[in-house]
Amino acid sequence: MQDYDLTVKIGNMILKNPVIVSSGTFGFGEEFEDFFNLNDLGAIIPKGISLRPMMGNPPPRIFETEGGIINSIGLQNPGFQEFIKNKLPYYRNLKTHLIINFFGKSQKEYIELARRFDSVPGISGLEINISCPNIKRGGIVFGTDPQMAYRLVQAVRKSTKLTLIVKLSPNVTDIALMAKSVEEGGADAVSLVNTFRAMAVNIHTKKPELGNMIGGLSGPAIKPIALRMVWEVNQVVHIPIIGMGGIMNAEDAIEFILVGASAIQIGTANLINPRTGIEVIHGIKKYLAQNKTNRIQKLIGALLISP
Amino acid sequence: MQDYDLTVKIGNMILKNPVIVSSGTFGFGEEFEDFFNLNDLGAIIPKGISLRPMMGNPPPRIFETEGGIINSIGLQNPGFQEFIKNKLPYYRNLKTHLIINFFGKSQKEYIELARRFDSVPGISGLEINISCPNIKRGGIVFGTDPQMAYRLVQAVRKSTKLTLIVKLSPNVTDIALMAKSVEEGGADAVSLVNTFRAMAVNIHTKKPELGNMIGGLSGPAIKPIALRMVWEVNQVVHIPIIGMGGIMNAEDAIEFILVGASAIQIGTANLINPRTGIEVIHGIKKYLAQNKTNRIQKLIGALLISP
Amino acid sequence: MPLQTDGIVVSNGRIKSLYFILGIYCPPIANQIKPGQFVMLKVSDDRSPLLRRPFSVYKSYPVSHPEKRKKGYLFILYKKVGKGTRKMTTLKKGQKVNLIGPLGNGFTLPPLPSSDNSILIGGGVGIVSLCSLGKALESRKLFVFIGGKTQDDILCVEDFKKFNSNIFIATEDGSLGVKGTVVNLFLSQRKKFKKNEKYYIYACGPSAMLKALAGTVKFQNFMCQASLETRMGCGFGACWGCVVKTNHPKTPYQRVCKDGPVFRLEDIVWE
Amino acid sequence: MPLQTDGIVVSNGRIKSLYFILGIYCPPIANQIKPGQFVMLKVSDDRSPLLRRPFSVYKSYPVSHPEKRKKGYLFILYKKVGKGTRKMTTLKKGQKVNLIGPLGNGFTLPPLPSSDNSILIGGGVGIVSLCSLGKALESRKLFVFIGGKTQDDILCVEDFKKFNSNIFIATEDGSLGVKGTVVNLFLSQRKKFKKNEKYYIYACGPSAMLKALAGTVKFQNFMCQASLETRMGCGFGACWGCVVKTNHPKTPYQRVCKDGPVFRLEDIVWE
Ligand SMILES: Cc1cc2nc3c(=O)[nH]c(=O)nc-3n(C[C@H](O)[C@H](O)[C@H](O)COP(=O)(O)OP(=O)(O)OC[C@H]3O[C@@H](n4cnc5c(N)ncnc54)[C@H](O)[C@@H]3O)c2cc1C
Ligand SMILES: Cc1cc2nc3c(=O)[nH]c(=O)nc-3n(C[C@H](O)[C@H](O)[C@H](O)COP(=O)(O)OP(=O)(O)OC[C@H]3O[C@@H](n4cnc5c(N)ncnc54)[C@H](O)[C@@H]3O)c2cc1C
Ligand SMILES: Cc1cc2nc3c(=O)[nH]c(=O)nc-3n(C[C@H](O)[C@H](O)[C@H](O)COP(=O)(O)O)c2cc1C
Ligand SMILES: Cc1cc2nc3c(=O)[nH]c(=O)nc-3n(C[C@H](O)[C@H](O)[C@H](O)COP(=O)(O)O)c2cc1C
Ligand code: FES
Ligand code: FES
Repeated sequence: MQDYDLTVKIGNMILKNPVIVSSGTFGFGEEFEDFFNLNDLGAIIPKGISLRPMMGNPPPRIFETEGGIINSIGLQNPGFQEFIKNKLPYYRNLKTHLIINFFGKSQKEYIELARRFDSVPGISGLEINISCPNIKRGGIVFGTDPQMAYRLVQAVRKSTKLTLIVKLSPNVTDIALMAKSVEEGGADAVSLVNTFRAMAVNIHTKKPELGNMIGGLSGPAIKPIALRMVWEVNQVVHIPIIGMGGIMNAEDAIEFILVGASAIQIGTANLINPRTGIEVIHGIKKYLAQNKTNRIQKLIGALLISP
Repeated sequence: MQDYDLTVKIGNMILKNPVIVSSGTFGFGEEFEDFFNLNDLGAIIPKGISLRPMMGNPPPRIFETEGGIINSIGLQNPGFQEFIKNKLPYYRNLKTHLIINFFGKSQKEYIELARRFDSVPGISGLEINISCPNIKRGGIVFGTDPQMAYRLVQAVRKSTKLTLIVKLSPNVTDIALMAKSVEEGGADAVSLVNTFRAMAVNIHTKKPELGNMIGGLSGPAIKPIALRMVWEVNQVVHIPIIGMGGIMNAEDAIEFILVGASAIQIGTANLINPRTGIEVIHGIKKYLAQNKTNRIQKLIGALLISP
Repeated sequence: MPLQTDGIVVSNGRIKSLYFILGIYCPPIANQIKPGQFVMLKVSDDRSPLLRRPFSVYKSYPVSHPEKRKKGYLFILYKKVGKGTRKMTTLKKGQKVNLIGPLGNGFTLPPLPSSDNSILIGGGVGIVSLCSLGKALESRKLFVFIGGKTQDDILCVEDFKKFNSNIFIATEDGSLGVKGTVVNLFLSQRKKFKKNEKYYIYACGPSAMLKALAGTVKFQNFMCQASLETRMGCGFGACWGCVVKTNHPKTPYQRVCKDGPVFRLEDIVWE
Repeated sequence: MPLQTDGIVVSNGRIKSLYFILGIYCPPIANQIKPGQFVMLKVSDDRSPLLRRPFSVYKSYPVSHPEKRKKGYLFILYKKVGKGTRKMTTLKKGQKVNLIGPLGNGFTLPPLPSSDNSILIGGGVGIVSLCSLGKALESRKLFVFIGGKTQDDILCVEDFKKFNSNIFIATEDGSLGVKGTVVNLFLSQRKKFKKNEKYYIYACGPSAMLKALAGTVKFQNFMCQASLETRMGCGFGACWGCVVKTNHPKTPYQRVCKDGPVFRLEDIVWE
């Protein structure tokens, strides 16, 4: 096969291809090693990490809807220390980028975590989750207020030299404004979207289908909204955009790239077809061939807008 | 069959049942008369009307996505005068409520239209669309700014004695705040949700799938988000809520009622199964029977929240 | 009067390459449907795809039809192009399918005494809706122009042979008939048509074909009715999703499903 | 080691009321899978339903199995309860289906020399995962308690008859066996079990059943392994969607798919 240049640059990271697996849908990576060679991915983002362990939300935590799933995992994770001790060593032998997704309950915690991760070898970048809809205090407010997001990012920026990606919430009136704010705050890239706050009701029990009542909607159902948001953000920011939301295959990924995403993340699709990431990489190559180009860069933001 | 009391009260209107067909998905009503008896519906809301005729957006105007459709009709309508002259007479013989959905390009136009409709016999209520994502100026800003929405509703309120429903946009950070604002402005009810701003790209032509690039997402894909929004609004307002977003059958409708909707609207489903409205009414009766009650009122907001 | 009704699949199979014929037993629609009208078919019980899909009726037999094994049947000739038509290929004999129809205005037949002056021009699967028209015009002499990308895309030739037709075929790759577009083929045969007689052209095919045709048939003696295809939300006039731009003074965007699908070609504004 | 692989449907049919058996030719998984493990099945090519569905394996035959017509086959006994299982019933012989498996930890067999001291308690479709366990314990004497709502929900009786089992049946409506729950039936037979011997209970069924069981078997001489069922996102440990609350000191919410589905009953915290 021909040689394709799929490399993209996000902050200081050169990814061998634009395909990243998203936080919370790829476990700690090892769960996927039986299905394909993780080294083929552009980057891996493990489950989001907090300063202290979090036990997560009560079950049921997941519910399927038309073309999507609502989850209320509640950011269950072993916390910084356990992660470094028990999970990080696994990535040592991998030849792909490791991006750490994390979140805090306060600005202080965000800064503290950024500082700590900064000194850990083997980490390429940080993705801060200012947008998780599943925790009731903290987190969520940063993700919906441009001022707070700006200040938070500015502070985190000072605490790390690693590539800093800010993951945006779609639950806002003006996502472009949010993106602009975090860009000004010093983010190297934005990633979007996180999940949409959503719920479902069991009409027989008259109870919510999720233990936490409200969860986050992901999957193909949200793709059209996510795509619009990436496009809007692309109109105003100069930093790279990592697009996601319902990407199930290469065609979906290419849509995101055409509207301006430099890289993309695979989320829910990992749960259904663990090989999605690898299949997307192959599909992108095929598309490049069909388009008689060998550089992915040429496609980024290449949407043709009718006159 | 047993006698069921499906009546609900929205402002001054007593609807014989909570099933309303939504604006833009039910034509002017006559398109459905071959499929069922329109008198069986709780209310009919024809296509949104503006002061002057609007030619709408260039095609393609519709695109199907996973579990949803994106439309960019662009509010094509014949304008107030034509509507009164050519469309309104049709409703004279119907024995159900007629609710007029309308929108303006400015606050002045909204007031003007409300005033004009107020003096037209045969109209039970007004639904003001402050949220259509398809027109580029006007409209949309009212739907995302609580202050502007408040002032707009207050002004419209003064121009009409008809039941005033305000239709909310889901493209906001805090829908409860929007609802609260329009309640304070004097709305008799809120209806939600309108469509989510969305887009789709054809990767072969590299062009947007819609002539207008951006359209509004509706259908089952959005139901979980719409349901959450109705629930949130129900926590803060005291006026009735009319819920919608992806309702395809009675089960879906009941979910909305359980989280607090006093009535519901059928949108996209009308296009697929024109008899959806009627089937939902039957399904609600069946559910009442199963729940050993004969009053729909008992179900409104009856969600059980686990301790 | 359109109605929503179930039909029973009686047959479904490939005729060639990407083309299939679906047979449905559905007397209420088979009794009524006229050439150029269409049905909206729910190709699957579930929500994938969500919307119905529009299809012309290839052949239909009212219950009054003498052949017992055809009474109340209608046939759809379809091309597998995407999600919905892919699912259609899996429909099995005996399955129920839901239909809405007949929809749209259909073709206006030429004024009665005339003969020998109907011209049918079909591109790709567009020829299907002309096939039932051909039958309605059976007694007259027809000029039929059939075009497609390759010989695999040339449909209904055998059907038109049964009528009193003069058949002309064009393929873009030259694999059957004349090489080129069907519009060019039609143009090349124009001398066959007398200047002082009125001809009724019935055209159906991709927009590119109709646009090209519009550019060429600006002659007094050609009256052209074109059947258009656009993406449809409902098919029965409720959503304004299917519009095409016309020269209508008040309402330039007309609904293909309700105001069409057959329009006077000269009324369409091509952009 | 779990793997993702295609299988071929070899049979699919109703056994009674809402219960069906699906046969799949899938050597890589049939070779490996152990009692209590499960597979994640993509029941449909399209996105409706979106997620895979978890199923125990009712019977499986490695390629080393002597009977040629069973080599590499696995069978799923399933109940039609919703969207996914409804679609499953339409799978046809020869169709491809995608599977991930074997997944989960499976049951721990009793320490070797012991015999006559395995107790299997299954409610509804839960008995299925005990059926392959029954086979693994074939040589020993088994006490098998099978429960269900009505006689239609009593499954696998014929299978257990082939093993060396003492079968007890309970239905909630009394239409078969003793009237009442399977847990009450088990309790009523408790005098059969000697106080000074260790018994290995294997239980699978709805939470209500397992919870009731947990309330009753707090005796030193009963070791109870319970196989749990929760809604699953992935089935292979990636999403933390399937958790159950346990008495684990650090991580109370354990994954049913990866840390289970078999847990020590006493470790589960019922809420
Ligand atoms: C009045 C009318 C009559 C028709 N009659 C026939 C017929 O007799 N036989 C037949 O094979 N097809 C016919 N079509 C076209 C047919 O409706 C589409 O091919 C079908 O809807 C595609 O569905 P899909 O899900 O397979 O494709 P999708 O996945 O929806 O789309 C695949 C491709 O087909 C295009 N497409 C989708 N819908 C339409 C449409 N309505 N018109 C044109 N292109 C479309 C899309 O833009 C895309 O390029 C007719 C269309 C109309 C409007
Ligand atoms: C490890 C494991 C092994 C299983 N083995 C079998 C088996 O051998 N045979 C069998 O028939 N079923 C088995 N199940 C249950 C089976 O997975 C569900 O019945 C199936 O997923 C329902 O899918 P659906 O789309 O038809 O139902 P849905 O439409 O998703 O739901 C219908 C109803 O089933 C419930 N349900 C959905 N998923 C599950 C689940 N994972 N566990 C319990 N209830 C659920 C829902 O809450 C709802 O009440 C097993 C489940 C697990 C976790
Ligand atoms: C089960 C699950 C868990 C998730 N956990 C996290 C998380 O810990 N941190 C985070 O930033 N996003 C989390 N997400 C969001 C995804 O990373 C992604 O942003 C979202 O699902 C949209 O992409 P998708 O539609 O491709 O899934 C989670 C999503 C799912 C489905
Ligand atoms: C084709 C189409 C046209 C619409 N036109 C209007 C409109 O004119 N005015 C309005 O307030 N809402 C309009 N809507 C929004 C619907 O009334 C409804 O709010 C939305 O579709 C969500 O409900 P659903 O998911 O049930 O369709 C339109 C929706 C569709 C699909
Ligand atoms: S498809 Fe809905 S109006 Fe034509
Ligand atoms: S189902 Fe995903 S972790 Fe268990």
